[in-house]
Amino acid sequence: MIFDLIQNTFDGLAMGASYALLAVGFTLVFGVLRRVNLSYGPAIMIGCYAATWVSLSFHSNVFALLGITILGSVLAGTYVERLCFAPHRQGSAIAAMVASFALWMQFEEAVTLVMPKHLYDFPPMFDGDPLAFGPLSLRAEALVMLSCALAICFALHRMLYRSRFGLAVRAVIDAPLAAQLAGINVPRVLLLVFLLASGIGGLAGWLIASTHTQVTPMLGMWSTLKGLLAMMIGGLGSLPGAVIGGLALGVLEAHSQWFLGPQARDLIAYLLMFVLLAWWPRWMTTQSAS
Amino acid sequence: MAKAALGLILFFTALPLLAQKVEGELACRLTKTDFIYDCMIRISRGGLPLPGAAVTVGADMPSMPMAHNVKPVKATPGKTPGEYAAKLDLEMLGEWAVKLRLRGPVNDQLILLYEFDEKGAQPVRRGDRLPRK
Amino acid sequence: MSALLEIRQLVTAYGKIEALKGVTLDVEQGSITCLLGPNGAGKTTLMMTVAGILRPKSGSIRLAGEEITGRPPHAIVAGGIALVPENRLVFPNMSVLENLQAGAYQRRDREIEADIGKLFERFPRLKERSGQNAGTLSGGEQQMLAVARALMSRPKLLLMDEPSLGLAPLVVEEIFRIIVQLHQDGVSIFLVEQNAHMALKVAQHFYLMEQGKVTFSGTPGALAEDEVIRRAYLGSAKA
Amino acid sequence: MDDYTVSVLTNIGLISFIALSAYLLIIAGEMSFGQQGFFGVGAYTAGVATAMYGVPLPIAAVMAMGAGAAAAFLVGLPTLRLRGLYFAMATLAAAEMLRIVFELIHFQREIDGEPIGPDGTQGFRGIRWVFENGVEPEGFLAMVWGLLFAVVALFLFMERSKLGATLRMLGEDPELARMLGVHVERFKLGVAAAAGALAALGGALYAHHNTYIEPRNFDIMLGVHSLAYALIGGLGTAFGPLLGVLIDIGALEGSRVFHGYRMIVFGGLVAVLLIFRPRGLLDERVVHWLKRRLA
Repeated sequence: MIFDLIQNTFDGLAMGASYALLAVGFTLVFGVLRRVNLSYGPAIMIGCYAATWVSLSFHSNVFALLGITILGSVLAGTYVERLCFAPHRQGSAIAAMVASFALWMQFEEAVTLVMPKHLYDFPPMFDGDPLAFGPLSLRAEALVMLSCALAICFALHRMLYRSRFGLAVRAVIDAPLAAQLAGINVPRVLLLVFLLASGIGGLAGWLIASTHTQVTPMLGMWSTLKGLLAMMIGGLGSLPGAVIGGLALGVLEAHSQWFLGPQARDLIAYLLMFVLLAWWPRWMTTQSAS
Repeated sequence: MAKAALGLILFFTALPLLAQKVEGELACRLTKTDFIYDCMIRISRGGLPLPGAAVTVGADMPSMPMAHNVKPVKATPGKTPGEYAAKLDLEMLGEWAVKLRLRGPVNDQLILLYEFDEKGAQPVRRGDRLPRK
Repeated sequence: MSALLEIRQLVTAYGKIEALKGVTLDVEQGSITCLLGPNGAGKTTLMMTVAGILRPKSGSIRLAGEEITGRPPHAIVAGGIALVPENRLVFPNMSVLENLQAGAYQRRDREIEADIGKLFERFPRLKERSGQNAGTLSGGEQQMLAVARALMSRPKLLLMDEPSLGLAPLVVEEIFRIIVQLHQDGVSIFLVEQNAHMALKVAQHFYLMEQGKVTFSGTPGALAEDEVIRRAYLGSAKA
Repeated sequence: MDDYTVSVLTNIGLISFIALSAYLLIIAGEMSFGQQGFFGVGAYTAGVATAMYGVPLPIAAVMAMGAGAAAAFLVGLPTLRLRGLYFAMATLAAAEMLRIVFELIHFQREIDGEPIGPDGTQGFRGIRWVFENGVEPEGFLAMVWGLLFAVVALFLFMERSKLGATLRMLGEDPELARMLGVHVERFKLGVAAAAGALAALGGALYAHHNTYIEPRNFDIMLGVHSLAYALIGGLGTAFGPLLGVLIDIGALEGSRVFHGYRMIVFGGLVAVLLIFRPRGLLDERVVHWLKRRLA
């Protein structure tokens, strides 16, 4: 029983590491633009599908696919930014959200047109058994993912507080009009932030695909929903919060799945999101991106 | 009078038949063209083949009802009674809710959930919603 | 010799409503030029248009003979115009030092640190608070920070939109002292001001704007002599 | 009319209910990403009523509307004070919860030796009231469109009334509405409940048109489509959402010109229209112009 609990926690942390990575990218966009990008996951899916296509056609190395995945996600992200976020910079946040959903539909259909199978194999990151700790086991991929999430969180923090670009990003978050008047090219900063987030998303997508050794069109919706949930649990707009939120979501899901089943797992996750939004809105909305 | 009696008798003998469940089954094969399937439909009532029905076959995507449907086609009776043949032109692989509209001996509609892949179609078995694990 | 800033027939509209209906004016090199006018006359719209935040519908803006109409704001800052906006608009969650660094965002030279040092000499109170978040400063300090931030871009022309708005009289006097100092250092200044009494003491040229049009142009002397203006802007103006 | 035309027209009618439901909330100033949940509540309620307890469809539809209104009321209670994005995300979470609840419901009765009723992810088969009562597809189509016209007429009537003016004021400037003495919270709850009932009515009809429903029918796809219909069709009149549905299902899906590419075309159309016509094709200005023309 106690081993089950610990093993579940391990599994949860492993899953949570991917949620954390997804949430970091999501949070970066939300924190800076105050916009929800529903196409975040589908753009990652485009990256993963591009890599899968390359892998099927050229049998390339799994680590070479990392570059393809990131490139694909960034290109798809650029398309999303140009069509959904740049035009609505001054306009409604909801319009951007709906537009990003419209592109989600495009991505999903485009992917199934080119690669119609429901499931494709993705090469694994490592061959071999999970690491064993007595009766417990943990997959090495989970450790890689967790360290990536922490490293990216740390690097982003450094970037925000130590670099010229970071200064510009914080200025844009703080007072967009003043940032323009200070000579900061705000549209460019926003685009770069968006692309950075897409790149992080691509890395997350590659890690997830090579851990689960498969890609499906569901990956898009899954990434968006999990990233969104983890971001909210972490307090909407805080980078360390996103990592903690992702891990918390993973552990919560692992335990609720074990005790109550897969449906209850999703139900509890959404319930948490609903409760957080409905009853602590002030806490949720006052956090800044730091 | 006799006609009415006959009608009544027919009506009551037909009742148990009407109450019997109509069932459908699908066997599909992907043709050379993408997403076009040759399908054989078997329809039975109370376990017995049901010939002579006018069958129209359509399909819906479960996660986008109403908006994503396939133009229905009329099925033609096959060689064996209760068998009907139709060509389905789907838009993509994956799960479809095949809709059989029956007229003639029965007026009914059957929904069959099938997963279409690059060979043919299998009935959907539902488990966990997410493809992982 | 053409003026530093030349604005010709400038029209800016919000949807169908024209806020500027063909504004023409000049700001001479090395001058303090002041724009007066009632609320809603389009003064802030003019400033925002020159700074590139608003796009004009027609007309032209030239800086030192170079056409800058329709350029994005960051390019205008790079070209040498800095705006100190209405209500100050500092970066409230960034430190005073970071505010200044942000002001130098366009620059790539090595003198940024030195410039910050000079500004701290000019505004000793900002130096004392250099690590503090700008949002915690008083109104006057924020105004100084906004001016200092604008100066960090080394502008040829400083635009100031109502720098005295909402400040205590003593602070207003200090702000105007700074304006005079900057002018003596060779910065050209284009000032929007409601406080005509203070402006009369510092500016060399005046424009009056009403309902999106320039209705008066002249020296302080001519302004003081104009009966209508005197009644409207000096007679009841608060000191 | 051939079968296909009838089925496309029926679908257009059915989906218009949920598009109108999204529209009603948008003009009151709220974008819900969760109307599909209430559509589902309506479908399940009416399906259980007719297929398991032999309730006639008209009564079942009224029950569905009640259930939809109650669900929307309960969801609205804690969420309606949230602003824009947060309301959108909260309603999305609520609808996903409802969908998972449908997955968890296993509630069946033996009818004629067959278990009938919702069976979790296996769906709910045999909602056959329409067939058992000999309603032909054309008849059902007339029923759907008759109800739809009644709803649209109600909308048009409301928009001319004081209620409509209050509604639009609420959408544009809730603070002004509050100052003019409108009970903003109470009013919005009422609007949310009405929108829930409307979506549920659509769901009830959909369940009987299709004879089969399953939780996945009511996922986020349906909800965002309904929003998109209202947004591209236009927020100036209740005909707007109908136009949106007509463009997508009538022109893009029905014509089959974009067979296999429809989502790409429709997705692009929505994104581009949101840039150039943020309040849709039939926005307030066009409607005003049309009214002057017709008058």
